[in-house]
Amino acid sequence: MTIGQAAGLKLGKAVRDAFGTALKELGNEFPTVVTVDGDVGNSTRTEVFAKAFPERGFNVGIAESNMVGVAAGLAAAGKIPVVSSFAAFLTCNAYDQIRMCVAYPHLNVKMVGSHAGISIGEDGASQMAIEDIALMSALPGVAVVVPADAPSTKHLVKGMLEHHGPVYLRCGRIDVPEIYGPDSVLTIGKANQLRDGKNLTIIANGLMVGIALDAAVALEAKGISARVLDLHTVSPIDQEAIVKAVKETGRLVVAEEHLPHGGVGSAVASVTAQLAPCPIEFVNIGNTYAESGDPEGLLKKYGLTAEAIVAAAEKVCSR
Amino acid sequence: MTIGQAAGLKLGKAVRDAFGTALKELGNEFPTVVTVDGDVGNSTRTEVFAKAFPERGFNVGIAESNMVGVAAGLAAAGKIPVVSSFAAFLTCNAYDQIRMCVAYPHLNVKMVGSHAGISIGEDGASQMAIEDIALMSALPGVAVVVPADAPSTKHLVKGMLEHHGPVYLRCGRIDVPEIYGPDSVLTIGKANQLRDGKNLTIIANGLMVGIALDAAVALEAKGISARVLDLHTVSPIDQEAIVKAVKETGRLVVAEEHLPHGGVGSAVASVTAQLAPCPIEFVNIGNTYAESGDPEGLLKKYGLTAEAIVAAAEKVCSR
Amino acid sequence: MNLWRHGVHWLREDLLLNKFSRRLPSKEYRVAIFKPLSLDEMKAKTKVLRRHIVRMTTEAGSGHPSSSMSAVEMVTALFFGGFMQHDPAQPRWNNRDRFILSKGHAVPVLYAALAECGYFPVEELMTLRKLGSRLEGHPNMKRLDCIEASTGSLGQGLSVGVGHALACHMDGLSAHTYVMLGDGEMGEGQVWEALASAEKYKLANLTAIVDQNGYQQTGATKDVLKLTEFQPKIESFGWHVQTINGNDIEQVIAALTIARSIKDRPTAIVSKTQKGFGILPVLAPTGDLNYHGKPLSKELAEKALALLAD
Amino acid sequence: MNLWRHGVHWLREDLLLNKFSRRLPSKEYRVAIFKPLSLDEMKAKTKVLRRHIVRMTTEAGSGHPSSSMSAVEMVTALFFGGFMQHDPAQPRWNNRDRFILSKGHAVPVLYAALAECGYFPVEELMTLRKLGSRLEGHPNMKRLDCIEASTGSLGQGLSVGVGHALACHMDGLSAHTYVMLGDGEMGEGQVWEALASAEKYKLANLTAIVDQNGYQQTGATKDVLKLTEFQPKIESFGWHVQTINGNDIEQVIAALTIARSIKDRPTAIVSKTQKGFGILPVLAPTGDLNYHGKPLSKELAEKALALLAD
Ligand SMILES: Cc1ncc(C[n+]2csc(CCOP(=O)(O)OP(=O)(O)O)c2C)c(N)n1
Ligand SMILES: Cc1ncc(C[n+]2csc(CCOP(=O)(O)OP(=O)(O)O)c2C)c(N)n1
Ligand SMILES: [Mg+2]
Ligand SMILES: [Mg+2]
Repeated sequence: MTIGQAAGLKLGKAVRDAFGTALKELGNEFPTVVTVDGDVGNSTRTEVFAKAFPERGFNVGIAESNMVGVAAGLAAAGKIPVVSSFAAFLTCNAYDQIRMCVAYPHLNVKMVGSHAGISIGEDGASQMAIEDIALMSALPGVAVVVPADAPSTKHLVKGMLEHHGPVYLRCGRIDVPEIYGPDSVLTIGKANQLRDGKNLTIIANGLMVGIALDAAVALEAKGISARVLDLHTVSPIDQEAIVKAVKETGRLVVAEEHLPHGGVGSAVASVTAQLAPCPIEFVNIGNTYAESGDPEGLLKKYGLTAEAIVAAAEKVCSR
Repeated sequence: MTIGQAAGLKLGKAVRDAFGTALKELGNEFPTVVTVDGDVGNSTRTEVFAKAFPERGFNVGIAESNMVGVAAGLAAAGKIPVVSSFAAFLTCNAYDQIRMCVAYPHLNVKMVGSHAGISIGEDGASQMAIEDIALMSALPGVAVVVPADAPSTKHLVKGMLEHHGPVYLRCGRIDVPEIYGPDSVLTIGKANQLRDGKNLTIIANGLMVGIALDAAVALEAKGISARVLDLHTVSPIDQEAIVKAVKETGRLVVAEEHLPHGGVGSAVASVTAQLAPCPIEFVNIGNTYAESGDPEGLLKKYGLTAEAIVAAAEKVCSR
Repeated sequence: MNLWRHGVHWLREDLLLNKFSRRLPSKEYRVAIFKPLSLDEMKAKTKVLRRHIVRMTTEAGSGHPSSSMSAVEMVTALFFGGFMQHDPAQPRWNNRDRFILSKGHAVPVLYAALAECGYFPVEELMTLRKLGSRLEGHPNMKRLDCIEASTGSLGQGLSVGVGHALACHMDGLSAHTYVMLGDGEMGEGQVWEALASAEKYKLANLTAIVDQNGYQQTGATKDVLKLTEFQPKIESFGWHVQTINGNDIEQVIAALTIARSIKDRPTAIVSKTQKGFGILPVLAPTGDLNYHGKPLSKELAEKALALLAD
Repeated sequence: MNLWRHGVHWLREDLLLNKFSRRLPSKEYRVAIFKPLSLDEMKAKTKVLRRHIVRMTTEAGSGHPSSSMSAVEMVTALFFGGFMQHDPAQPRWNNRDRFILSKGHAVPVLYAALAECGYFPVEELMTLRKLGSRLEGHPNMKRLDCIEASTGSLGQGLSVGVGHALACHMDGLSAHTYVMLGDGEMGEGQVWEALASAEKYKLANLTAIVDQNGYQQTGATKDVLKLTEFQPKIESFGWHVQTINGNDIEQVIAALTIARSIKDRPTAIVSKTQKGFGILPVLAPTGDLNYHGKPLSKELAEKALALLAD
């Protein structure tokens, strides 16, 4: 994996791994946390928690709808359930249950989707969540959080457990570069500026943050100065940071591992249209399903590269 | 219902009624059309078709996931299945089946959601689809169509059957004013200008079109000239019409019976950000679930009125 | 804990109603909850609930009276027959017994029972489905804290019940969770997922009640699907199952008593009922024995109320 | 129509492969499809398929060989035992018998069979899961027109099969639809919805095969849920059910023959198998008898291929 190389970042753990470890480490501090799995705890890494706290881990089998309903019942009875599956199955297969049993009554359920995006690779489109941000952001009162790396995941998992109300946490499968240090502080709802710049701002989250930082380095070489904002929380969105970016840099590129509709790009575009209209270019997989392949090959084929961000930045600067 | 009064429109049938009648009338012309219901054919009005063509109507009970899968199988075997339920249950309860069995293989399934929006009234939030546009637009290759009235529904239902590939048709429950005449021609993918204006454009669809026309009349009285565009197709979106509106009127109000994220507003905002940045104000129900009540009272409480559009128009004109 | 179970209860008058309520309860409701009614009293109570159902849905001009009617004996036995231990003063008391109405459209029967228990004033029933009322068309737990689950999308309540039962079990609580489903609703696959998960965890503190009233929205349940032999199906999922006439309150009480005595697995009651039971003589002449999702006209309501008079 | 059913078939050499294919088929495949193999030939074919599975997943470096192995006898009998009538020259021929792999992750077994039938070249198997290959990690019907359903999200294939069976019935076609599910997959409620809908329409042209290999992703199926007694459950949904040893090809053939003879309702075969059957001596020493979703290392693959040599 070459992500983060240009920016001088070193490869760290996958977000899902950091999630599993963090959950286990927080297990004693949050004694009402329980996990509810749909037979993929070894993929989502809730297994790490469930092995450490066997009485607090439930596996209800391959039955995502029931899984979410059970989690809602546990929450209504005072637990903090962390319910997880592949992001595609959690968000798509149990959407009505999330809507009715979690979002509508605003129950304290933490929903974690692993294997988000096309970077999962060889398993192909059926296992890739490329619409989960659209779906989960369309739930009033649900916080939608997309960590960029392992260290920030640790913080955001704690933030998620402390937050009162439903949260969706999106995790990737593959190892990603470390962007944050162990002491970085991240707050749900507050975007994080990773690099300043004056010609444009690249807004990204998840896997795309490292790629955005690479792109910023390449742009610098071309004389374009790019601010990079980690928009780890998509909902509620940090309007202030976005407006500030527009005011100070004039234009935006939004990069996300998602399809165009309903993702970070359209959320940002709604904010700017209302508060600070400006040119934006969007970097995403396009309006398509992806396919099987190696993660790096897929990212390239579906346009999620530093080169694509550079091209978008050049384009937006020329508008 | 006072919608359309200011604009001098007369009340017509509900979109779901027009859909049911149109489907029946097209039954002979499209001999491979079949309906697949989830025990609400008397609500969605597919019953009208199924009574006329009893061999071609299937009711698989209260089981939306299976319903969509069955429709996909029928399509793969050469039928044109029209699968329907309340929009909330069709899109939310069977989302993974729509994703995997319909959108991903791009099968020729027509998906019809009745009872969309908060104007269904007394049944309350569980039966109101306020996120269906976000969900269905996040499916590559699925056309998303929202008719404004009965006459246009007739055209769009035919367009839907002629269109090769998956389509989502959103229908409302209540009677709405007639905006189109019997001879109006509508094409999936092409927005329809209902009224010209030079100070701003109001983009709306579904129930909000009549309300937008009322607002345009009120705005005219205030010396503000508003174009009104019926964006009956949300996906694929008519970029050309939107860019033209921005070029010619400078600013937009987007009005929809939906929550903000992933709806028509954010789709329009994405287009303008990329092609013609401009100020936009959004009229929608806000980031919330609604509640039980009479349709008119709900529309008022949740801000879907001509007054709300007028206020948004004044605001966007002052920006 | 056991004190509760036997009807002794410390009363805090100040907390007797939940925070939204507007008036103090009558003395009656406490007795009703903590001392089981006699059989005759319960039979009278079924009429009270039925009258509420007729009145509130006719006043609302929409709703599902027939779906509510079939469930009256079961709801009456649960709330007034000593099966449910709960406290209107603390609707979220953690060891309360839970009742989840998975067939949420039948919520008038639940509102009627809750009002009779004193959770809110009986007069509030007449606000059903009106803008601003907390008595929404389908149960909304966020707005009314005596509601255990927000339902209305069919098929979901049993899963929520499994969650409650698991939590109670973890916390060593004796609370029992009852979930009522419709026979049409049994078509939802999620119900069968929930049945399987309850079997796995041997949730003896969970009882599913299938209100088998023979109809669903578009017709007879046996015509829509052929699921109607529920007992062998649910038994094959490892549950203890009883089939009874659910409009016979004595059979209901007997079945609930047996259900509570089973200690090694979840229990189900297939409650064979009639949709619209109690007002069928009024519905029959309309030719629509299902009468799904329609309130009675003012005229029919008068007739029904006459039929249901004490 | 009947001509087809008895193996007589007009051949159009130009259409023998679908449009994506790169080479003409060998003579062999036509015989394989239209003239059933002998028992010995089928046993040999199971080894061929197993070798393909090992090779392609090890070459891919990911995939689900053990989930594929358990299903080899069933797939072999269906495709090479004369049960499936289909035509590589016209993959979408409307009266073809259909095979839907609902447990889509086991797709290597299907690719192996399809290649052996001549739908695409055997060498293409080695492109499994590589960028650009039509042999994706889960079946993608849009890319490969011998695939009947895009699966990979478990629980959905039987519903699609119901749709095919309904369409064939409407059109007066004799085609039969087979759907293979995993035992873990049976946890998905949608499967039970599909079972109920097939019962309603008495779809005798539909056969569900549960590949009960005893394991799912995180462990033994009997530990994850207690659904494992499938026969009474599926029977209670009105289906004709047989339980067999699905790794014994003679039992498989007998069961498929009986299934085809049932004319009044849908049929299911609970196929008790072993996950990884055929290479268990190679997997056993790893201590992981489930071996879910992992390819064999090159070294283990060598051992497995030796075991599977003719
Ligand atoms: C998921 C879902 N699908 C459809 C509906 C629409 N609906 C409301 S009530 C009903 C019929 C319910 O029948 P049954 O479960 O037998 O309850 P009854 O009214 O007979 O008591 C239907 C289909 C719904 N509320 N939820
Ligand atoms: C809806 C859904 N949930 C989870 C998964 C992840 N998953 C893939 S294979 C598998 C286990 C399948 O077990 P089983 O059905 O017994 O098939 P086997 O591999 O044993 O043949 C799981 C949970 C999935 N593909 N789809
Ligand atoms: Mg019923
Ligand atoms: Mg298995």
